[in-house]
Amino acid sequence: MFELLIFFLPASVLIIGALIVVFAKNPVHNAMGLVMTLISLAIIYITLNATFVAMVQMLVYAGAVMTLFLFVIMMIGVDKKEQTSDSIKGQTFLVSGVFLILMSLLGYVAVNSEFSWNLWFPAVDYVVEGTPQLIAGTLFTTWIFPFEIISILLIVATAAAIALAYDSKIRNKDA
Amino acid sequence: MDFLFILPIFLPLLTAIFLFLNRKIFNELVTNFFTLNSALLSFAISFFAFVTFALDKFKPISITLYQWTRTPDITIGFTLDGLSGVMLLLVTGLSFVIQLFSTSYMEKDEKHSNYFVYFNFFVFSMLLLVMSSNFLVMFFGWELVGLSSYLLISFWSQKPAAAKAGNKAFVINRIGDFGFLIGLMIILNTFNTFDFHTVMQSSTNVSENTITTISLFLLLGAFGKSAQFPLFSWLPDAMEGPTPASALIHAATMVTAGVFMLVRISPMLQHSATASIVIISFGLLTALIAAFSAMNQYDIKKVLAYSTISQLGFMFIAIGAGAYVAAIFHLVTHAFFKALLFLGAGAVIHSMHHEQDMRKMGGLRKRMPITAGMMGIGTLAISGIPPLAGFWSKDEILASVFAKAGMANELVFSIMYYLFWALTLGAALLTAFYMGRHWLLIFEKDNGIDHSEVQEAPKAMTRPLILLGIFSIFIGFINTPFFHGLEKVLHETLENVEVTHLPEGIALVILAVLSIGAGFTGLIIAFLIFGFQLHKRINLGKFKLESPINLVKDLSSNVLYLNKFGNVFFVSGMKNFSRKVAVVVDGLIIDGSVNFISSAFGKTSKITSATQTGLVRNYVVYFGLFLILLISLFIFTPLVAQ
Amino acid sequence: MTGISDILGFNFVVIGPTLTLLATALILLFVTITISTPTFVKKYVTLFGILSTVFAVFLKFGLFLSDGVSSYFSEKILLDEFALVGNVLIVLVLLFTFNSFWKTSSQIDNKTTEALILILMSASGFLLMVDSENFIMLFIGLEIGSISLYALAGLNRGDQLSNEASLKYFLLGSLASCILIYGIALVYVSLSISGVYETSIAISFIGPENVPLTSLIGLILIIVGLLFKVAAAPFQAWAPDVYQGSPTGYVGYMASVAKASSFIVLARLSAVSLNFIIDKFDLFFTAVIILSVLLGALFATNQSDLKRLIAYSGVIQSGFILSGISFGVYGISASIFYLATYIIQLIGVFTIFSIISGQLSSNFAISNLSGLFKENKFLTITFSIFMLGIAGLPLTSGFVSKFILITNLWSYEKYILVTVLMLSTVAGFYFYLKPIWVAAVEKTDNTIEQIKIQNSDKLLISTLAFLTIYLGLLPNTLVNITRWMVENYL
Amino acid sequence: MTGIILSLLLVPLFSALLVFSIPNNRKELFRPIGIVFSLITFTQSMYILFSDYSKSDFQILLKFEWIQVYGLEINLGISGMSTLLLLLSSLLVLLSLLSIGKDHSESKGFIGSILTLHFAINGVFISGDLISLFIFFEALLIPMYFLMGIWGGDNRRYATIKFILYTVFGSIFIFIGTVYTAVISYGVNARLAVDFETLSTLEITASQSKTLFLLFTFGFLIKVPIFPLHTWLPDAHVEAPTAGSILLAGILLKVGAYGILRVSIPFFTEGFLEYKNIVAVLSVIGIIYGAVVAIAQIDIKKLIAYSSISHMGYVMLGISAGEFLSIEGAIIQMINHGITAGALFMLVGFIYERRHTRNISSFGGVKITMPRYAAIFLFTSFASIGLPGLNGFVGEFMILMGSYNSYKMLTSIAAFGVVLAAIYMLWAYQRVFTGPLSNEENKNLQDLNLRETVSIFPLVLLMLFIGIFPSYIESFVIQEAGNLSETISLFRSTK
Amino acid sequence: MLEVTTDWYLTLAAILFSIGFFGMMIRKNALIMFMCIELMLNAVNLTFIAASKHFGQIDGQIAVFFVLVVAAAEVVVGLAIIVSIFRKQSSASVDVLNVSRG
Repeated sequence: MFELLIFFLPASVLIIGALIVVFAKNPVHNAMGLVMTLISLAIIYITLNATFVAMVQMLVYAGAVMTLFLFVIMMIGVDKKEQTSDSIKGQTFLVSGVFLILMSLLGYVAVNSEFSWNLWFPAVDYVVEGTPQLIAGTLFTTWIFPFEIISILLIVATAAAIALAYDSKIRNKDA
Repeated sequence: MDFLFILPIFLPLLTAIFLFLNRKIFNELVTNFFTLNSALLSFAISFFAFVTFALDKFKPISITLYQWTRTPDITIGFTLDGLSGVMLLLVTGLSFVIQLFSTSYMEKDEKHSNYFVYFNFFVFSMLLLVMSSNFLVMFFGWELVGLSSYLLISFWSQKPAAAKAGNKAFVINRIGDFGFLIGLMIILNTFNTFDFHTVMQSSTNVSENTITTISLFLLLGAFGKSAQFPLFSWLPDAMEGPTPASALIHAATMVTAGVFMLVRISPMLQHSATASIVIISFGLLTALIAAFSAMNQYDIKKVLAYSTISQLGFMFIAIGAGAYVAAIFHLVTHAFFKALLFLGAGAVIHSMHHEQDMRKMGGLRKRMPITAGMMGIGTLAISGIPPLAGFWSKDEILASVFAKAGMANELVFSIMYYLFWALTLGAALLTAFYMGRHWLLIFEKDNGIDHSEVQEAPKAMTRPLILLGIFSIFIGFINTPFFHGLEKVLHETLENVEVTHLPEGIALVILAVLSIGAGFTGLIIAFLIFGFQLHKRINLGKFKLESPINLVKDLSSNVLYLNKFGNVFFVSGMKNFSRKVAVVVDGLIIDGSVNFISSAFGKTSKITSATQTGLVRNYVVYFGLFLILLISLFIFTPLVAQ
Repeated sequence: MTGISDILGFNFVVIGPTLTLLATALILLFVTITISTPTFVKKYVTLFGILSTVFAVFLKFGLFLSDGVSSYFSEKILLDEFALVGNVLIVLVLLFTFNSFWKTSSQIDNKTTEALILILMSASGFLLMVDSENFIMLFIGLEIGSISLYALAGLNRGDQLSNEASLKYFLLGSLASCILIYGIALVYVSLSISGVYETSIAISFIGPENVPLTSLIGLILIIVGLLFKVAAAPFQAWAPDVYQGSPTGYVGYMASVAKASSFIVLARLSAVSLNFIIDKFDLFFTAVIILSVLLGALFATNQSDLKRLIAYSGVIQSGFILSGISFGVYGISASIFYLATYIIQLIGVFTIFSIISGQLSSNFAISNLSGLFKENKFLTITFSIFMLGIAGLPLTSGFVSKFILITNLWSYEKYILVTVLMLSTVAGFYFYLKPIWVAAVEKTDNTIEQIKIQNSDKLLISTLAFLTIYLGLLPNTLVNITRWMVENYL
Repeated sequence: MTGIILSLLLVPLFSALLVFSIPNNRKELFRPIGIVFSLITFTQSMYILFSDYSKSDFQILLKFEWIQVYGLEINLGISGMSTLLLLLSSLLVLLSLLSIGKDHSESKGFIGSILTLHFAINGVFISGDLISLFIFFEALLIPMYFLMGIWGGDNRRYATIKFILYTVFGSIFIFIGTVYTAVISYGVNARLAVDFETLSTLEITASQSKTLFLLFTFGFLIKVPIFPLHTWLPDAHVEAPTAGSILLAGILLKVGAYGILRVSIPFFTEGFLEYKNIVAVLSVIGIIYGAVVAIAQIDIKKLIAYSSISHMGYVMLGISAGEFLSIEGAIIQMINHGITAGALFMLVGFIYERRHTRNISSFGGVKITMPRYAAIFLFTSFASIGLPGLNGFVGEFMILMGSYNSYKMLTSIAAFGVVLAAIYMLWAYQRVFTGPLSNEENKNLQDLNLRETVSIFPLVLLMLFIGIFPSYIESFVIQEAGNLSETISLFRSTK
Repeated sequence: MLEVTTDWYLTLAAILFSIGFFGMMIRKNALIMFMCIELMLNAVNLTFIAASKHFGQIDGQIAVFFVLVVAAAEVVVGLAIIVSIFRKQSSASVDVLNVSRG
């Protein structure tokens, strides 16, 4: 019973949060919904023995990324109403259909996998705890190359952000 | 000396080329000199060759010039036998006489030399046709005479009517040629050769159906060239050309090509009863229609044109009756007196300053005695008055038809041929009538117009007339019931042909009397009406003949409305049809469907590219839709999910 | 003595090109930050970096010749024929587009270094992508490359179209990345592996008929993610908008590098991972190919913007290339040939566009070409050669590639595909000849502005045009190379 | 001989490049260069004509490897038929270069395009395998595109695109056919061998043969063009400049028939026997239809274009009858139509240069001001009509004689085309040249000058020569026609 | 008694992914679309971690790190793009940006 509760409680918060992200009109509410989702995800991670990932999730996502989001929301203003009218008639209808079908299909795909798992890749009995030691051990041996390479991604992101958002004219004005 | 007879064929061609190349340099005199001498020379050589040939007992001589194509083995070859020999003499002789006439007639025409170029070219083509030893060379000549007649008819092409007439002549001839061509196809595929000799020899081995088919298609060709019903309407129009040319082409030579050709294939023709009946019926029909139409024409040349058609009909009747010698005989005599009549008409026209309407003539006899006399001889000859040339030949035809009726083994055919004979006799009567009318209208009837300025034609014109007049009188004696000269000449040619012979004894005499009677009757009626003015002297009022006569007059002058019918149905019909095809079928249906495909593609493109809205969320929807499609594809297709 | 690095398969030659590019980028960054550098220094540093990369690729060849196909870095990096050809293609793209992206970058105020870094980094990302043996590695490489491209599209910030292009590219690209990584996750979740070869081994282990649906869907989603990058329909929607909006000088690079690397990866997937189950994807590939070819042709017919037209033509070409990749190994070699020749023509076309319209401009209507023949005959002729090459007219490489490809398809009995592809070729002649008409044929009074064409550009364009003709006349060498690529997989 | 074969390709190409490389201010050089080089090609073709090679079936003289891994080769060779066509193309290129007026002769692009076209045409006729045939077949489009597009009439855009799309649409069928053949050949020879020598020994099943015949023939028939696929031709002719029209009618139309004779019939005979009736019916419809539509035309060029459809119908009838004589006739008709139609288009070009209209109704009585022109036009018209003694007759005659054996009814209908030909040609002549000079503008027309006369004269001579001595030209095609008909009868007997 | 199996987590991830996709389809605000992308990436992460537990492998959790970094990098670039656009036309709605179309 506790197992169910510990799954369904964060799961329902997660879905509610996600729906808020999708449906809320005020960007701040959306961001809060996202935070809800991320935190409940972190809880689920813990139940899945991924404690370190859960921590990182809290820190990086719910912390840093969301701050960034909120900062931009504040910067470009929250008072602007979004244009909600559709340019194609019946789009909402279509989209809802797509959504429902896609969801059920993906769900079916996920559930359908059980058969083959049990045959070829049965669930293991032992528990692999995602502790920092274990993660570090793997990350710095077999995954060392991607780990180093991901730094390029960050450099690229930085360069891109500078190139796009950094305005030399403003800098010159200040100077 | 065998090759000698080739020379007259190519001499006119060489003359034509020579004159063409020097047309800018030579003046009229030089041109005349060359063309006349060449014509005389070729006639002399022909005569010499013919005499040699005659001395050799009319044994055919063949010469192969070169190979035209290797497969099938077709050669350019010529042959001299009785038939072609007669034609050779006829063509070269008449060509000389008529050229002599032309030198004066075409005097001071700005395209004087062109005329002689075309003329010589025509003579060449005609000789090619008659001297050919196989069907291909004959077809060459056949088409080339069409070409040269086109050139001569539309000689004064700045006159729209002349251009139109030339065109019409060529096109209608082409319809005939189309038949000829199909005939050639069947011949080649049946006999595998074009050589006359071989074809005729092996024609006995071929089924009658094939022979009939070949004959009928060749007959179509003959109809076109010889202006037989229903392809005759070009010949009256062709009178737009220079009159001497008409004399040669549309009276003496080219139009008789059909007759010539049918005689040439007579060994084949005799095996097909159907073809004979078709020939005789169409010949008779033509003879009657043309004679009827000639009765009410006022153009001096058109009367002669219809007369020619009618006389050609007689020749066809002869062929249909199996009297091939009679056909050739009539061809020869007709050539002379019709040339005479045409040249005479030419002389009149020349003197009248190119006036051709007979209603504006009349009483010219005193002004132009020689012409009038010579034309009188021609008229008598064509009417079949003995002992002039026409009598002998026409009488032979009539007698042959009669004889054919006697020979028929079934009563129905017998009656039919007797009917043919009677109708032919009627046509002969009509001939005499309209020819009498023709002469009387020109030379006798007084229309109250002053012709004091009209003078006798120059000597260069009258001399040929006199020459032809003499021939018209005496040429008939080459083949009389008493002296079968022409028959002997043609003997080798018609070796295996069953020729209808004249009835013997008293029957022949009675027939002759009847035919003479027809001729005289026709002339007398003509005289009564146009000379004696009978209808003015007696009161016909109570008989109320006005309207039937007017109807007949109307029908006659309009050629039974056949020309109008042809114009409406074929000429305008063709134009409208092709315009409709071009606009509706080609433009709307075929091209339209092509354009429709492209415009449909363009429209589809326009519609579909509207889906590229530029809105990200729409793009995502496409993404999603395709993802759904994909995943359901994998879930629900047996192909993928086993 | 084997150290830990040997066990983990450290080898710096194999990632030499990536490292060289990275080093160049960092040097650029460093010199720009520290000292005020004259532009020509940047130019030569970049050029030198690219040339060193070429050298590094040569070294890689040496390594391949001695070691053969092998994995490095704990099976994260793979050195095989695909990787080598991919490296060569990407480096060549860099080399050929250097002129135009350098000029474009130098025209962007104060952002030259950033632009250059972005380009070099994206190239290194795509290099990693074609080198990767692991799907996660693939994802990282793809992201490095793509993120730089998103930024490049928006670099001309004064232009609304450029912004728009950047945002659209980013949103849709991220979505595609999500789909790709979700596919990787599904493969991982169903097979507990995430590698190219591992997949193949796992499938052969459980038997092709037992492959779980989840992993099939996962693989499909991976492929979809890659198809997005090559703009195959129905994932083509971004391409015209992005091509149109991006600075013209960059589009050649953006289009060709993404296409080259994605197709190489797709080819490897098809030859290795999907080796045993390729027939299950038959319907999927057929649908994508037919859609690409038809939609591409339909949309292109209606275009008045030349860059959009080329984008849609790219959709068609993607269909063509994909058709070879999706069926058997011989087809892959044909597709790689096609890819190589197409990239040459693509770069040529965009180089010409950027010369005519200026590097930074976004819109490029067909009418911009009018009067080109009067102004510059060289550009007109080479432009015609490239367009005819793309159309597939004989005597150009486009024909040879189509011929080889169709021959292969026919031998696999893909008759429907052949029909559709050929029909689109006919339609293609309509819209490929349209710009030629405007440029060369149409008589017009309004001439375009005077075009100044540098010698380096002239050299570059004539090289590309020469290659197009040369490969059309004597394609033997390149065909041999592409055949050598797949020989091990026969 | 191999050198000559290669130079037939390279000399035109070289001359085109030479013309392109001459600076624009040496305008006077363009035409002489073109003429000199096409004269060289002409001489070379003559040399081949007088060698043994021209009298036999196709033989490959030169082959080199193209794509090694697929075993693809490029083969070049000649036969009697192709030599004749090569000669014709060199002659027509030469004469069309000579005939063009000043505004074209001083244009670098125009001369260059024509020479490029010459290169591609020569390529078609000397290619010895399907691939090179296809390559050159398509390469023809490029110079034609520019010729029509740049120097065409008002509606040239529509016509050019139609021309290109039609041809490309046809050529994809040839392309697929080539691919199919190559794949079949791969199964036997383990390489994509599609040279004519290999193909003649390649054994294919009946159904393959049928499919392949359909594919190839459909593509070639569009080029011919046959009846319902013909609508590109009138538009193309009307809009193309004179030289383009001459080459289009003179040679490009022959490419289709050449392809059928070279590829469709000898290699896919079974398919030919299966579908020849359809082709024959369509050709006969084309003969009559083209002639009927020609009657209604008001544009001289369009009239000649439709007459081309009619005349090429004869060629296709002869080919589809498959008899020895008919095939021989078809080949000869190809040459003859090339000469005649080329001459007619050249003549129309002359008057177009003077009056800038081709509308029949705006002429009339032109014979008075231009007697020499009228004479040559009439002469050529008669050649086109098929008057015996001129070239037009020879081919049509042989075709009709030969086809009659196979198709009695159809051939008889086809023969009616000669009547219609007379109607439309002579009617047009009548309206343009005869009658009084009604239009003021026609009163100052100049007769043909020396250059124009010289450029039309060889064609006139040829018309006469071939018409009178057809056995000479026949000797170059007997072998091929014989082989083709033998192949056909062999298959017919085994069927 | 129901047992929480891996499938549950996977289904949850699928639902999360679909919701993210749904958001992409209906929203016009670029910021919110980013958030939806974040949702989808998190769904992927959930899948990885569930699989990691199921197989007893740590690799799934490692993959999550990389996805995390990628997500962060994307957010940076995306927000930079939005800022750049905002500077130009003070709007972050994607639908305003449909100049290039067709």
